[in-house]
Amino acid sequence: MSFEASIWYLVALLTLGTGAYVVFTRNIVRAAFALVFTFLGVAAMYVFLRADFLAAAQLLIYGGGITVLLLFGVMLTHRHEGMELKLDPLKALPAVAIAGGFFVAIWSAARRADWDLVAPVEPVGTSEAIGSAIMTTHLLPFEEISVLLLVVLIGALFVARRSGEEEGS
Amino acid sequence: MRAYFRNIYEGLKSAVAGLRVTFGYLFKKSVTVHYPFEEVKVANGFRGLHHLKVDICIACNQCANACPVSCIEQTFDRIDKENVLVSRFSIDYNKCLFCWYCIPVCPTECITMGAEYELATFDRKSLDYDLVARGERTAKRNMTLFREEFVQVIEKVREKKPELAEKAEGLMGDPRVGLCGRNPEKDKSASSGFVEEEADSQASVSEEVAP
Amino acid sequence: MIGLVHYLVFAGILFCLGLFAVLTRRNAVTVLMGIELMLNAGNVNLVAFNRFVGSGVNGQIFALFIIVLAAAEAAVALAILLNIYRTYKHITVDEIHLLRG
Amino acid sequence: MSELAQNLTLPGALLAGLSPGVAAMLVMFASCAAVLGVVALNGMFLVWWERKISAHIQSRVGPMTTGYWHGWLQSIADGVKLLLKENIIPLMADRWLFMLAPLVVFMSAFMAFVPIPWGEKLIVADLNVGVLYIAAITSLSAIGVIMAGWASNNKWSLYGGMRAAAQIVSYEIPVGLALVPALLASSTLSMQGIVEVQAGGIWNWNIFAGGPFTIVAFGALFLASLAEVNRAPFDLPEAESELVCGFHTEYSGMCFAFFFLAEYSEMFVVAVVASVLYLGGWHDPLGLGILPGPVVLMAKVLLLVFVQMWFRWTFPRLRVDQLMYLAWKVLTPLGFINVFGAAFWLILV
Repeated sequence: MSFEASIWYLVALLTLGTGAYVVFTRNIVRAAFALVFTFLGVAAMYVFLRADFLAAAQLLIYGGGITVLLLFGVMLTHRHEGMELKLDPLKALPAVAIAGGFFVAIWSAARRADWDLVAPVEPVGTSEAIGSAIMTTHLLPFEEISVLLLVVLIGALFVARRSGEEEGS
Repeated sequence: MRAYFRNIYEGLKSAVAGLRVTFGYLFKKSVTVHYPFEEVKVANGFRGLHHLKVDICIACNQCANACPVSCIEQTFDRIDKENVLVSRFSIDYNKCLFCWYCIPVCPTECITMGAEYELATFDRKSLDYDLVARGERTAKRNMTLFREEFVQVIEKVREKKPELAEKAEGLMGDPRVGLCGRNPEKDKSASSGFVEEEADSQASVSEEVAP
Repeated sequence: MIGLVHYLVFAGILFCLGLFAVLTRRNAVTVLMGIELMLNAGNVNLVAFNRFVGSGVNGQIFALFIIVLAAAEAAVALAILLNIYRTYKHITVDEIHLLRG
Repeated sequence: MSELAQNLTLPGALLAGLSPGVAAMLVMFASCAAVLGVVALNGMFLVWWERKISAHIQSRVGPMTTGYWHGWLQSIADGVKLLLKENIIPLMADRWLFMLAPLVVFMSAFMAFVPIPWGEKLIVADLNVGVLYIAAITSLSAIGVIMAGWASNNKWSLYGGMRAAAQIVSYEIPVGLALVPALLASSTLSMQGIVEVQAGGIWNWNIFAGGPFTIVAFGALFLASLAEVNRAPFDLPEAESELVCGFHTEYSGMCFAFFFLAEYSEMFVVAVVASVLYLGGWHDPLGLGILPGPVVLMAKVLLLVFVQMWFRWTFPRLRVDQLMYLAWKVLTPLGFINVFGAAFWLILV
């Protein structure tokens, strides 16, 4: 096994392990913290896939942004009851069946399919290519996403504010 | 809108003013001294530890009466009609608040306040000073406790500032100073050397700590 | 050598973990976490296909858009959750079935 | 990952006889050790320096005894003390998260040192997205801070952690906007590339590339990054007068030392980012190239760090609402103006 492959397996194991911890732990705050490491592992996957810009974006948005948001969500919505999570055994069995079946389907498909593989090229950095693609071929979705973000910003602020503040200052 | 820009302008202006002030202080001479190595000059009229001129004390007990916290105790033997021998004049510095009330009431002006201010000890009992016999015991004991540290400190300073080290070494023998005793008049033997007296003073320590 | 199938299996496991969380968890924030896991798995797939099958950076741009959308989705979802919490004092998804504010 | 430590100079003879995998691993460990050494030395030096500066601003002398000259070994003595101290974990704390939090904070500070260009060939890894990487990695410290605040099971710590998270997340926007003018001027995200663009004297530095806009952007970057690393006057997460010590109230011994080291490393990193993006990195002001790169970079960085410390010992702490006002109503609009202004300036002038 080459050096990179062994590192890959290590990262994959860590990512999936923390991901499983997110899913199976009973402590919701720990789940949120474990999610950070899952996101970091996925960012490392992007590094392995030579998508460096995407890895940095993943770190910035998921690691620094979304998890902080989730933690705020956890801490703002768990004042009265505890941080314990309950797992419903009645629901767990069908869920295991569904998720397991889905995984087997994905796995067999991934094994059997005849992928039209091309030899991976080593890019010298994807940020320039991504930048020019966003500004040319993908300009419309880019603009739409920026409008969407603005709408989301205002909408989230509107939804999340306390109802008492409508009349007040 | 105007207030907004005015606010920013004021903020920047005051920030620059503040930065200028602190930058000026950066190069001014420091006002603190390097305490264990440099002596702090006390102000005129500083209320430090008391001094007692035993030979003129008449044991009238007025200072003890004036004391708001009752920290003064006197014991004396009457020799004849005119003379008393003050055998013990104790001030408990656990209680004393350095209010100076004992000084003006003294009819013979035998009690005054000096410039010594280093009171820290390891044992609260040693703060109960006997002004008559003060000095010898405390001096020797504290010296044994602190001597090693003191010597180390001096050795460290010697490399850099020999004159300071020499001064400190001179002071080390002086019972008035620093970590040692407080009586300038008494006990010249304490300044002669420490090694010979170590065993002796060790004994006095254990004796004193035992209730 | 790590190939495409490795990434696909990795993403599949991650996706199924997320799916399991969405199906079993009753706490809304945890459901959100499961959704984030699934979106990440999808992103890994897109980028892996971009490297091993396609060319250019189209897959990465899709993944980038998904990341941005996930951020937007998380913000809105948490705002809604906060509002729900103020109304119901809990965020158990099974018991929120009344459409009144 | 594979390009990590490509440019790190290691004896070639050491690597010649080894297989590529082992060699890559060795190089990786060596560069990690080098970065760790830089982080530790830098932290110790900055702690001593801050103590001396604060002392002189307040007309004191600061540490004087340890070491022979102005107590310069004081940090080592403190470090040894912290290493030997007992590491106390509160009874009701979440043990695992409590132990993990300082590591997360320290790792985020430590990993930010990787793409710092010290000289022409002296860089651990010249990442293509260096600036973005540093911005992303430093924002991860928010996670560690919340983790510390929550795991301590102490209300002051939790307040500190939440404040830190809110502060770091809001100040990421002004910081990002203040980075953009320099990136526009140098049209690359790689730290080394940005430095190379600014070769040849002070007039080629990015701070003058966009006229007034880049100068203002530099100031905004400095202020906003001060807030992002929780330094005074924006040190609300550890406000001593309100929150005891904020998120690291319950920490002692080596765990506390990690927070301490991380704070000083982050100060250093933001100063490096400012000097690489706007002040020409390892190029000297006259463009002579006589001085070695690390010396020039260190001079610039230490100047900026000095200004940070000077700020800390000059200004009182802001209130939370003032902090948010500054971020959202002053620095963010200013950032947009700077981005557009610098873009037009670069096209037209």
